[in-house]
Amino acid sequence: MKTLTQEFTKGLWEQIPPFRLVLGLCPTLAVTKSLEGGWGMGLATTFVLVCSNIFISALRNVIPPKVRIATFIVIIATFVVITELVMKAYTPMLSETLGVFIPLIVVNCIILGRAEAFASKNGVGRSLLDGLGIGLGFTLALAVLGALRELLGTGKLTMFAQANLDLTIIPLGEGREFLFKFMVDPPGAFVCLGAMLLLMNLISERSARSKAA
Amino acid sequence: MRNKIWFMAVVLGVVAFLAGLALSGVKGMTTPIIEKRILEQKIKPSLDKFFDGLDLENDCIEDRQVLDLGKDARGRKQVTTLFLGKKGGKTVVAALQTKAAGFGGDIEVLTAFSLDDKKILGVKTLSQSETMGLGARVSNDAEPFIQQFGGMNYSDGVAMRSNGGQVDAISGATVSSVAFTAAVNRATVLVEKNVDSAAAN
Amino acid sequence: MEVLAAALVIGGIGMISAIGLGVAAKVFAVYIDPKVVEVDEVLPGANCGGCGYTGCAAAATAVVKGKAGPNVCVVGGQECAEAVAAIMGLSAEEGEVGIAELGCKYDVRKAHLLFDYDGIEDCRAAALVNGGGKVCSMGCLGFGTCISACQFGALYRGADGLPAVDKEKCTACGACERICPKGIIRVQTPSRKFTHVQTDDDCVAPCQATCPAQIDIPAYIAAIGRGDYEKAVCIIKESNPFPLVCGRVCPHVCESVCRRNDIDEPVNINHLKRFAADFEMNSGKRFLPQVLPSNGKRVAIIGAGPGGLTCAYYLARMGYYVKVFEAMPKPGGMLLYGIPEYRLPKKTLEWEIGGILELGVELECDKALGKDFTIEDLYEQEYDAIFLAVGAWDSRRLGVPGEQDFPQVASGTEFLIKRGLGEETPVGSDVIIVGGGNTAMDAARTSWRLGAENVYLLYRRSRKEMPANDIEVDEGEHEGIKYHFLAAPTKLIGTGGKLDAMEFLKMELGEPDASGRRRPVPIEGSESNIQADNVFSAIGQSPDLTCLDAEGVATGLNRTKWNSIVAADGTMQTDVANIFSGGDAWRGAATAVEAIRDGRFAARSINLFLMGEEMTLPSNWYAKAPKLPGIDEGIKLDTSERAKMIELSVDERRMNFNEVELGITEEMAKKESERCLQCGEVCYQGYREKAS
Amino acid sequence: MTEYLLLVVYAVLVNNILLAQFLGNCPFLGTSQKMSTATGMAMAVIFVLTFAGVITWAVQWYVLVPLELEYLQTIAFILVIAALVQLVEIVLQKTAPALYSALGIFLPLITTNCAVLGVAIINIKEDYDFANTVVFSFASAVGFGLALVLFAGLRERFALSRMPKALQGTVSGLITAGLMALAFQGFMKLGG
Repeated sequence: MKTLTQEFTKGLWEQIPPFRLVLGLCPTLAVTKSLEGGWGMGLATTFVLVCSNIFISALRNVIPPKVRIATFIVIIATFVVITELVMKAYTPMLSETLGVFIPLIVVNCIILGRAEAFASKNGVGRSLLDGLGIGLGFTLALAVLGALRELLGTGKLTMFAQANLDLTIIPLGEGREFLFKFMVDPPGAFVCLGAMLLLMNLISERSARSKAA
Repeated sequence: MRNKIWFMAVVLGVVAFLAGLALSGVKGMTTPIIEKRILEQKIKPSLDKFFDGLDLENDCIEDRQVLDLGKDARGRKQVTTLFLGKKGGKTVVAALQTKAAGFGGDIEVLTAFSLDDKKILGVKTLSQSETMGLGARVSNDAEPFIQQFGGMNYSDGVAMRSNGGQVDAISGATVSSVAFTAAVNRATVLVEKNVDSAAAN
Repeated sequence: MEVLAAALVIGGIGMISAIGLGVAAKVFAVYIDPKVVEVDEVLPGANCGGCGYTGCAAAATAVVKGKAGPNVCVVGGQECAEAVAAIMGLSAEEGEVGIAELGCKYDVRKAHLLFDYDGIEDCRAAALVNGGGKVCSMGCLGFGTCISACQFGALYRGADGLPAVDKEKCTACGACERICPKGIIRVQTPSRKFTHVQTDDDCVAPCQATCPAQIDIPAYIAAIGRGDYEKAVCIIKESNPFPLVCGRVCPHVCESVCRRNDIDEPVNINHLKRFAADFEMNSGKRFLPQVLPSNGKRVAIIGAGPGGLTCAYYLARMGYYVKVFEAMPKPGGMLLYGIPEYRLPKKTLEWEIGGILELGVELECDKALGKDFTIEDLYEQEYDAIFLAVGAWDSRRLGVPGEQDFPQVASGTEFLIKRGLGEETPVGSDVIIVGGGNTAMDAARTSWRLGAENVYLLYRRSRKEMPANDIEVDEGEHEGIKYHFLAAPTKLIGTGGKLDAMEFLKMELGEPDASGRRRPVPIEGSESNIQADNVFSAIGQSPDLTCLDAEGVATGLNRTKWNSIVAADGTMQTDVANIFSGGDAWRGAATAVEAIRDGRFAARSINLFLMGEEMTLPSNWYAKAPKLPGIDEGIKLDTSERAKMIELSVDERRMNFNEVELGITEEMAKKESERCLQCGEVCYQGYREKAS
Repeated sequence: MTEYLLLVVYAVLVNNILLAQFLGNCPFLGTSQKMSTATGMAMAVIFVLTFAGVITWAVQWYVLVPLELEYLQTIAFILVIAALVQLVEIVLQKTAPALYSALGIFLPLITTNCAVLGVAIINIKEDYDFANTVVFSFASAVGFGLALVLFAGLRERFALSRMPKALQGTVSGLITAGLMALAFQGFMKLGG
C-alpha cells in the first residue's frame, strides 16, 4: 500500500501521463499548439478526473458490473459538460481554443482508465489524491509540450490570452514565419511528443545506469 | 441483486437522472453569465463604435429585445437580439445579430442600421470559422470587404454584385463573402420587419 | 420544467441503455471462460488499446490463453498486474509470474560458440543465414537482439558473453522470447521449469542427459563454484526434491559418462550435490520454493516413498491439495526401511521429508490400500487423480531345500525392514548373504555392524557384474566382508530348526545372456559348505500388489507378467485415465533416483491431465539416456585430482550405525566444482572441429 | 454528387481525422503494431463511426433539439454510443461469430475512441444533413483506416530494424506519425 503522499506524487513522475502512461494522446497532440491550450486542457482534465474519481469511488459498491462503464461514462460526462459550461462562461477564449476537445475529455483514456483501475477499487480520499496527482502530472506535461511547441513554432508564449498575458520571447519581423513553424502544425505535435518521450527514456536509462553502477 | 436487469436500469437511470438535474442546474447558472459576457465583450464595443457621436438617450444594451424567429428547418428555435437606440423619444438606430452558413460553419454578423436614412452604419463579424487568410478575412474590420458595407443603403436589401447587388466579394473567398452578405441581408429584412413594431413599444 | 426535461431525457437514455444491455446480455449470452471474465474485471476496462490488444476483454483472453503476461495493461500498473497474476495463479502454469531465462548456459567465448558470420549484427538476421553457420544448432547466437528488445532494461550482456537476466527488472513480458529466433530465451515459470522433460532440442551435458531425474548438473556445479549454495539446492530441487538422500545413496550414473573420464577421473558430482544439500540442512533454514495458490483440485498419492513424495512435492508446488497415504508407520518407503542408518541417517531423511510436508502436503501413515481404504473410497473423497507408488516390497525366495525350515533364513529386505521398524534383529557370528545388489551389501554391512564375526557374500557372477554400487563393494571389503563370487546356494543344512550351514555350488561364466552379461553355469560336483547362523537372501525384489487384489480395490488396472503395474512411460498413466503409477511398483525394484524421476513425470502428467491439456510427451524426449560424444584427443586439459569423501575409519564403524560418509569440505567442493568442464551436448563437438 | 465527393476527399485526405484533427490517437498507436490488427481495426472503425454518426444525428435532431436540450449533447451522445457499441458487440458475438472475430473484437476499443464522439460532434457542428452525415462519418473513418494501415505497414518494417533502445516503440511510432502527418499536409492544397 502506498502512502497518501506517494499516491499523489506518483502521477508527477513515476506514472506521468502521457509520457509514462501513453494515454490521452488526442488532447495531448491537438491542444498543445500553445502554452495556454496545454495548461487549460490539463486543468480541465484534472477537474473532471478529480470529481469523477471522487464520485466513482463513492459509488463503487453500488454500480452493477454490466453497466459499470456506462455509469462511469455518465458520471464523467456530467463533469465534462459542467466544465464545458463553466469554461464558456468564465474563460471563453480558452474555451474557443480548446473547442471540440473539451467535450472529448469524456473519452480521454486517462480518466476512464483511472476510474476503472483506481477509483472503482479505492476509497474516496485516495481516489481524490490519485486523480489530483495524475491530473497535475498531465497538466504539467501538456504545459511543457505546449510551451515548447509554441516557442519553437512562433517565438511566443501564450500564458492566458483572455488577460493578454502573452510573451514574445523571440521577436520576428512582420510577415515573417518562424523557422520551426511546423511545430505548431500537426506534424510538429507528433515529433515534439516523440522527442519528449525520447528524452524521458534517456533520463530514465541514465538514472538506471547510475543506480546500477 | 447487482446483476438483475431492473437494478442495472435503476442505477444507471438514477445516476443519469441526477446528472441531468445537475447539468440543467449548471446550465441555468451559466447562461446569464455567458449572455452578459457576450453582450459586454463582443457587442458593446462594436455598438459603441457604430453609434459613436450620436448621443443616444438610452443604453441600447439595456433596452435590448429578443426576437423569436420561429424554428428553422431542423426544428431549432431561432432567436436574435435587437438593440435599439433612441433619440428624442424616437428610435433612430438599430443593431441586430444574424448568421449564415459559410465555408467552415456559421458566420455571425452584427449589423448596425441608421433607421432614418436607411443606411448601414457598419458591420462586425462576431464569429466565424473560415479558411485562414481567405474567408477568415471577414473578421478583419479594416478589410475593404467589411468597409464597403458602411453607408450602404439597405432599403432594397444587400446582395452580391454577381447577383445584381452592390457588394464586392473577397477574391478567393466567394463562399464566405456570399454567406456574410446573406447574413447582413437577413438583418436588413429583420430590421425592416421588426423595428417599427419595436419602436412603437 | 426544463430542469425536469433534462433529467428525464438523460435518465431515460440511461435506463433504456441499461435495460437494453441487460436484456441483450441475457438473450445473446455466449459462453465466456469464467477466468477471462475474472481477469477482465480486474483490468482497468478503459479499452484504450495501449496493450496492443483490441480492448480489455481481448487482453484478458490473451492473458488466459497465455499469450500475454499479467502485466499486459499499460494503464493499470503494478496493482493491476498483481491482481491478474493472482487470478492466473490458479491455472496450470501460465499465470505464474515467471522471469526470462536463457536456455543456453554455456560461455559463448569459452565454448567457442562464435562463428563465421559477418552479416548484420542481429540474431534474427544471423539465424536466417544457415543458422548463423554455427556448429551448435541450438545455442545462443550472442548478438544480443533480446537485450535491445527488452523494454525494461532487464537484460544485459553477462561476463560470459551471453545475455543475462536481471530478475528484479524482468516483468515476464515475453518480448525477448518473441524476438529470439532460436527460442533460447524463454519466460520461464517455476512449474514450466520443473515439469520440463528433456528432449534432444535441449542443450545438455552428458551427465544431465544420463541422470534419470534430469538434474541440471553443470548449472548446480557452477553455482557451487560461485559459492551460491542456495541456488545450487534450488537448481537440484527443480528436478529432484531429495538432494540429501540422492547425495548419499544415488548410484550416480552421471559420473560414469562425465567427459572428465576421458582425461582423468569424473567430477565427484554426487558428493557435490550432497555438499550443497548438507549446506541447506546445516544452515537450519529451508530454502522454501514458491508455491502457487490453491487451485482446488485434489490428488491422492499412495505410498510415501521417493516416488510418491516427489510427485506430492511438485503437485503441491503447483497448487494442488495433495494427500499421501502410507501403509507403514513412517514416511520414506524403502529409503527409510531399506537403507540402513549408516548410509542414510533417519534424521537426515526425516529433515528432507519435512521439507516436502512443509509445502502443505498432507500425510496419513498406517493407512494401507486394500486394507484400510479402496480406490473407490478416494473417489468418494473427491480426489481428482491418484498416483500409485506402492514400491516393490516382495522379495524373491532362494528356492533351495530347507529355506522354509529355519527362522534364521530370511530375505534381506525383511531383515532391513525390521531394523527400520526399530525391532531387535540379532545375528549370529556367521552370516551369509546371497545376492550382489545394494540390498545384499546393506544386509551384509548391517550384519557386520550388529556384531557378526564372519560375513560372507555369495554372488553367482563375478565382481565386475555386481549391480551394487562400487563404493559399497569396496567399503564392504574394508569392513571385512568375505566375497564368494561365482557361487550359488543349493541347500540349507541344520538340525532341530537351528541352521548350521549352507551348501553351495561353484559356477563359471558361459555365453552372454539377454542382458548382455555372461550367464553363470554351475560346475558339477563343486559343492561345498559354509557355516551359517543366519542366511539373508537378496536376489531380487518385486512389487507386492496384493493390496490391489481385494474386491473393488482397483478395477481396470492391468499388471505385467513381472507383477508390476502397467503404465505408459513418460506420462506414467495407467489403463485407468486418472490413475498414474511410477517407481518400483511400475518398473520393478530400481533406484531411488528413478522413482524420483517417475514421481516428477507423473506430477507433470497429472497437472496437464487435470487442467484438460495434452499430456503426451514430445516425440523427441529422452526416454533413455542418449549417447553423447566424448572428447577427442584434440583437447589438452590439465589433469586434477578428484575430491575424496571423508569417511569414518573401519574401526569407528564397528558395532554402531553412525553415518560412514561425512561429506566433503567447502574448500574441496569449490575445488571440485572447478573440475567440471561445463560441457553442453555439442559445444565440444564444435570445439573439436574448430581445433582440428 | 460532386458535393459528396468533395466531402470525401476533404475528410480522407485534407483533414485526416488522425493526422490533422488528432482524433483517435490512442488506438492509432496501440493497434498499428501489426498489419492484420490494423486492417481489422480500420474496418471496425468504419462500421462504428458510420453507425454512431447516424444514431447521434437522430438523437440530436429528434430528441435534443425539439426539447431544447442541445447542451446535453456530450453526455447524451457518449451514453448512446457506449451503450450501442456494447449492444452491437453482444449481438454480433452471438449471432455472427465470424463477423465478430473479424470486426467485433475491436468494438470495445472503439467505444472510448474519441474519433467516434468527435465525428458525431462535428456532424452537428457543421450542420450536416442526413446524407452529409453518412458520407462524412464514413469518409472520416476511411481516413482513419487509411492512416492506420499505412502506419502499420511502416511499423512492421521498423520491428526489423535496429535502433537505439530509447527510440524503440512509442517514440519511433510518434516520430513516424509526424512524418506521415507532414506528408498528409501536402493534401492541404486540395482543400483550397
